Amino acid sequence: MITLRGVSHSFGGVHALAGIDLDVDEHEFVAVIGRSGCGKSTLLRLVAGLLTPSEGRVEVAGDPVVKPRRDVSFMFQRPALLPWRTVLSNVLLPIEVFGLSPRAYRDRAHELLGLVGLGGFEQRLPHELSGGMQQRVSLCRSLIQSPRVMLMDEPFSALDAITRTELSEELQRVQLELPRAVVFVTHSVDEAVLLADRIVVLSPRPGRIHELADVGLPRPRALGQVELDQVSRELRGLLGEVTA
Amino acid sequence: MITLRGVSHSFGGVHALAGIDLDVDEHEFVAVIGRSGCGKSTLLRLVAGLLTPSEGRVEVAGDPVVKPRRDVSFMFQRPALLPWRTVLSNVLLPIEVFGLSPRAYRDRAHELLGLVGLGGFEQRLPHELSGGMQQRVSLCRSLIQSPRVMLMDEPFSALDAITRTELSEELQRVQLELPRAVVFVTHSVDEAVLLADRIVVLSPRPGRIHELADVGLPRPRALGQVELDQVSRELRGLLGEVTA
Amino acid sequence: MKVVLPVLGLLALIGAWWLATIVFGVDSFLVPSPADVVASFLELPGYLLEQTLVTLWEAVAGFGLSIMIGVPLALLIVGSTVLERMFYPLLVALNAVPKVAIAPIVVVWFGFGIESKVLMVVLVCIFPIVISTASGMKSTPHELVELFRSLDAPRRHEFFKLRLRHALPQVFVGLKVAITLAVIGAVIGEFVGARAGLGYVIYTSGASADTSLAFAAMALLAVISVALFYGLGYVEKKVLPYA
Amino acid sequence: MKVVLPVLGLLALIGAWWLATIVFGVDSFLVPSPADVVASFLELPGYLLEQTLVTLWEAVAGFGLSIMIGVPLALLIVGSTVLERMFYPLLVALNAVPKVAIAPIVVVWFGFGIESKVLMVVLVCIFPIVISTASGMKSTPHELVELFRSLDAPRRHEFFKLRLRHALPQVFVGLKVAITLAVIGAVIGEFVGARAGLGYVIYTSGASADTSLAFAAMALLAVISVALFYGLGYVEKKVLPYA
Amino acid sequence: GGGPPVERAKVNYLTSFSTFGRDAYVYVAQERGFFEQAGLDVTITPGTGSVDVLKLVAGGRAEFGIADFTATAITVTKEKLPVTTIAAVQQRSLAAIVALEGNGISKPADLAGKKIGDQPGSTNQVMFPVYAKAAGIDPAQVQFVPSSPPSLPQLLAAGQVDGIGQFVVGKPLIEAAAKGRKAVVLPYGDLVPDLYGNALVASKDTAAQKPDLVRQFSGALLKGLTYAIEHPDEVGPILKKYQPAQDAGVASAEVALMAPYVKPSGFTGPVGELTQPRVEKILRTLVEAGAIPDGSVRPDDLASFALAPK
Ligand SMILES: Nc1ncnc2c1ncn2[C@@H]1O[C@H](COP(=O)(O)OP(=O)(O)OP(=O)(O)O)[C@@H](O)[C@H]1O
Ligand SMILES: Nc1ncnc2c1ncn2[C@@H]1O[C@H](COP(=O)(O)OP(=O)(O)OP(=O)(O)O)[C@@H](O)[C@H]1O
Ligand SMILES: [Mg+2]
Ligand SMILES: [Mg+2]
Repeated sequence: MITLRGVSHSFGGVHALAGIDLDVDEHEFVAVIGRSGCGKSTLLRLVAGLLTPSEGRVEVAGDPVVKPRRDVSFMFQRPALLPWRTVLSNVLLPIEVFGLSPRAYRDRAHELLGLVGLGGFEQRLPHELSGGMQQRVSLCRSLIQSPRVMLMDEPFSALDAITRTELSEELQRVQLELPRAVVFVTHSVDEAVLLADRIVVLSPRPGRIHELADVGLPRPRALGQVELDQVSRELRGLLGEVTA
Repeated sequence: MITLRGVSHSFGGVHALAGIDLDVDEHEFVAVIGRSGCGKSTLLRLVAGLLTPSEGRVEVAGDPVVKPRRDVSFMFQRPALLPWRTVLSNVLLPIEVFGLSPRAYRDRAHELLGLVGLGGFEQRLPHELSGGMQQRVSLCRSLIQSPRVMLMDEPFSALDAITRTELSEELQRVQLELPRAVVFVTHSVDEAVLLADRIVVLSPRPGRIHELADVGLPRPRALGQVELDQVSRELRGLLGEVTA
Repeated sequence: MKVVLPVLGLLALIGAWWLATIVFGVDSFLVPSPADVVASFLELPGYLLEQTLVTLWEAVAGFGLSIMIGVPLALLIVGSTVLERMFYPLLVALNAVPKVAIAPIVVVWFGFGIESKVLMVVLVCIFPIVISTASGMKSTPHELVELFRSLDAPRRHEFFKLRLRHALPQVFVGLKVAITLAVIGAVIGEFVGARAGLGYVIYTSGASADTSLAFAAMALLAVISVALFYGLGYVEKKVLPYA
Repeated sequence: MKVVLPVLGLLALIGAWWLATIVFGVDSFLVPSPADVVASFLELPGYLLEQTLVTLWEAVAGFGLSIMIGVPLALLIVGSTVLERMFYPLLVALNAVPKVAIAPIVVVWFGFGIESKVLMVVLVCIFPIVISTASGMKSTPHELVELFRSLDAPRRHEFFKLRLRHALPQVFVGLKVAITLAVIGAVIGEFVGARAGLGYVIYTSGASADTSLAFAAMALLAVISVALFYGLGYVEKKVLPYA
Repeated sequence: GGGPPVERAKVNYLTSFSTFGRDAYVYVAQERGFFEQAGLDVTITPGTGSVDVLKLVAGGRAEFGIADFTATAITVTKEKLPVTTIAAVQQRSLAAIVALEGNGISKPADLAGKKIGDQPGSTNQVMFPVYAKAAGIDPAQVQFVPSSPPSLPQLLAAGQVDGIGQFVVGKPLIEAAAKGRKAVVLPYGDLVPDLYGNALVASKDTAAQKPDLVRQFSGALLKGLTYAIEHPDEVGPILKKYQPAQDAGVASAEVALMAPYVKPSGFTGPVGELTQPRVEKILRTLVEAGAIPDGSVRPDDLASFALAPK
């Protein structure tokens, strides 16, 4: 579904990514981990068509990526909510932009907001929400698009452990029901092990890809499972080596 | 050092905090955990004097808090960098505002930036940094103030595990060298156990304080220590009960 | 408070004015005393209010038209660097032409009726609208623009649902500047070939040395301006409750 | 591109103008052809350039003064709701007074020299500066204001290091509107009691029905305006490289 | 001369309106050294119409100025302006209605039902009732459209109005603007011969406290005026020297046209003459026209006959 070949990217002087090769299958859930500033967000932006690589080639569904596509959703690291729109109409924004009927998706939006624990906040404005609540709105906005490819940049970073677990489980469920290609940036090894089919690590400056592990565990998985903890522990060791 | 008595706070209709009592000693490191949206940031804002409680009384160093004080530093949940200032001059902002000589603190700023892995980025503008890098700049800005009370709102949320560990250790070191009252909001139980003398949990809507545990472990502590893991595991259980 | 303070300010101004005419003996043919001005107004209240309505209507009509032309123009300018580079300088140049000097041309082409006055209003107040709208739209935060781009949003959505909406507070600043200019534009329009309006009153009374009447008309102008300005502020509060 | 397009735009305008004077037979006493205007200019190039410099200097001096008065005024207005409520309406009212009508008063008080012209410039261009500065300062993001408050920053730091700096892009919008008004203000000032300047040329040549000369002077005005406008744009780019 | 520099009295002077041929005599006086000989250092500023000039003189910004006598009379009466007239520049009013040939106006009676553009408060407008009566038409049948002076020629040429208020000397200008069409001039002086044209005005203070200065200035200015009407051809080039934007030919033509108004045929008095009986007559005419209330002003309030040219 996603193919990167020899992709490099520089911002002016800063060489952010170098020689990235990566393939993500149609229904594969890939987690990307790596140190802060190593180029994870840049990588997602390249796949989304928001940046053009300085070198190399990015393809989605067989077509070279020249601009953003509607079947690819992007959940940004920062919530990026429109401050003048209510929570509900922020969630419905993609629907409006795609020219679909917001009315038809209203129930779905309510459902999603309920799922992430924001029931009752539909008519609030973003500035009335806490940081984690804003992030969850942004998650709903991304989920309502039902895309073929989901790009998620640290979607749970501002969430507490419990909410995080709940949402991870929800995300797993969604992925089991309607599998898609997911690239998921996270700082939590546990989360990566819980969710991903495959984990890659990006080493810093310039970012390079290291395949770390195929998490060959059966789904659904749950945090605290002994097998998961084992994989996590191994990974942490490897991670230390790669990113030292 | 910090005293809250019967503190409640509402935003219009939303009852964020109710009947909070909390004492933090002069050299105590208190971690606050709780679900997203339960009122942690609001609590810190009340202590900082950025909000006035709807009810109850907040004191710092024996004086009622009526407005922000210079011996209290606040690291916000969002980086809040001035977009037109370089990284270095963002870090030096408190120095300028306090009427001290930025020149005299230049070396200290460079040192802090090096410590958080931002050496070489001193002359960049915030928009050229990744999310985690911005958060680290904000951390340096907070550390340069050498305050008597530090309020930190999820300071490591946008950081990878390794950087997070490094900075946690650094923070411990600082606290050992020059102990102060710290109130530290986090979503990571491990982090709380690693850093805190005492952990309190805020239950949601309206937020109420539950004393969870005195982490009676000797310092310096290190992540992965068996005793820590044990405390963490116990805490997670309690947390589930309280915040259910 | 909301009403008391402006009234206090006004009273302070009038007091200072009165004092000046008495203490410094400002010649009344230059600046009449407030009492003279009030007397002038009370001589012809109905007539003056009628003229006020004429000017008000011209200003409002021209202002409305300016929004209808200026905002789309700003959209074009933001949408195309080529158009911006080609036509922005012309807009600036056009704006620099003293309207008083081209008033006769406008009257010759558009007659003595309201059309020529409305056109004058448009000429004076379109520029602030265009420039503030355009610059507001350009200052949209990059992260929101990126969001729309990530959704492959049509240009029109990026413009209307994002940039223009984001620009609204700045558009209102432009509108506030424009609305006071609109009143002046109407007056300048009335200086040439008008039979009614406050500008006409000022011009005729100025020429016949009836300074008090001219000041009464200017005071009414000020009232219109303040009313329109705060009316716009009220609309802004309704449209942008959180700005 | 940067130079070609504006020149293209200009040529398009001149072409259209020329065509209109020929095809629609626009009377040359109303709108002379570009050739007539150029001829008029070439008759008195030295004299006209001298007048241009006079007007330019008045406009620039008045503009500078407006910044020096307007920005502190905006600071006061943002700093104190009481002052805002009391004096903002007065400022609006003052702005609404047609400057042409008070020109004689200004001349009586300030003389025939440059002072009266500079004052006119200040009167016309202070308002956009004040309002755009004030509204830009008020639109500072809450999180940054909170940062300064958390540092217990003195008012002056919050104003200068944060709000004013944040407002700069909007201040420049106000300045751009103001600079074109400044030129017009200088011209209006020159309509009464002046011995030089483009406004004087326009007024005189208008009365003597020398339309080509008036247009030549207006073209020079447009040139000044565009130059000042883009000069300001250049300064903006230097001051705000990332805006 | 090589003599020691003499301290000359500084004087500010305002023309009536801009710097056309009709106002050019002041430049003649300047150029020919009449002011210098009188020990005066004169700064000339173009005026912007009678009322502005009167305010500026009353306000002390200029010692002397030129304003229409009728407008002065009305303004002084209404606003109690502290100004006085010193001399009459033209013995007959220059006011006229100017139309273009082919507009259906060739004599005063044709004005009925027409639209006239004019500056509000101008002599032409104020005195129109008197003029209309003399011409035998109903003034109410003529519509005045107020317009600023610079726009009048254009409005006339474009046919927006049928006629405009102008000075008789404006004929060459109008014809130049109208690109060859002939102008029809209907001077008020033909039917209302008592009216003065422009007058030299000074503030009452100046007249009372510095009579010598007033006499010297008035003398030098009128010497320039006399010289100008005697040598109209020289006036254009002199004006052009001071005011490069002006057309020398048009200016000379104006001065030639103006000569019979400064010195009408059969007039024997000195140039600038200003007499009590004339002023009284004018005031009566103004009362008749409804421009000022009866008995509100006396000739001495308006003119300093003692300072007038003898
Ligand atoms: N717009 C930009 N201009 C210049 N440099 C940039 C820009 N965006 C990112 N960079 C640089 O590229 C590098 C990678 O940034 P990126 O945002 O991809 O990091 P990241 O892996 O997402 O980090 P984090 O975990 O902190 O979000 C960083 O060194 C950053 O300084
Ligand atoms: N300015 C505001 N106006 C209205 N409601 C607010 C405002 N700020 C916070 N709230 C509400 O107060 C509650 C607590 O918010 P707070 O930001 O303190 O949560 P938090 O514990 O910091 O959450 P998070 O972990 O997501 O940052 C939330 O329900 C939020 O909706
Ligand atoms: Mg990132
Ligand atoms: Mg928070």
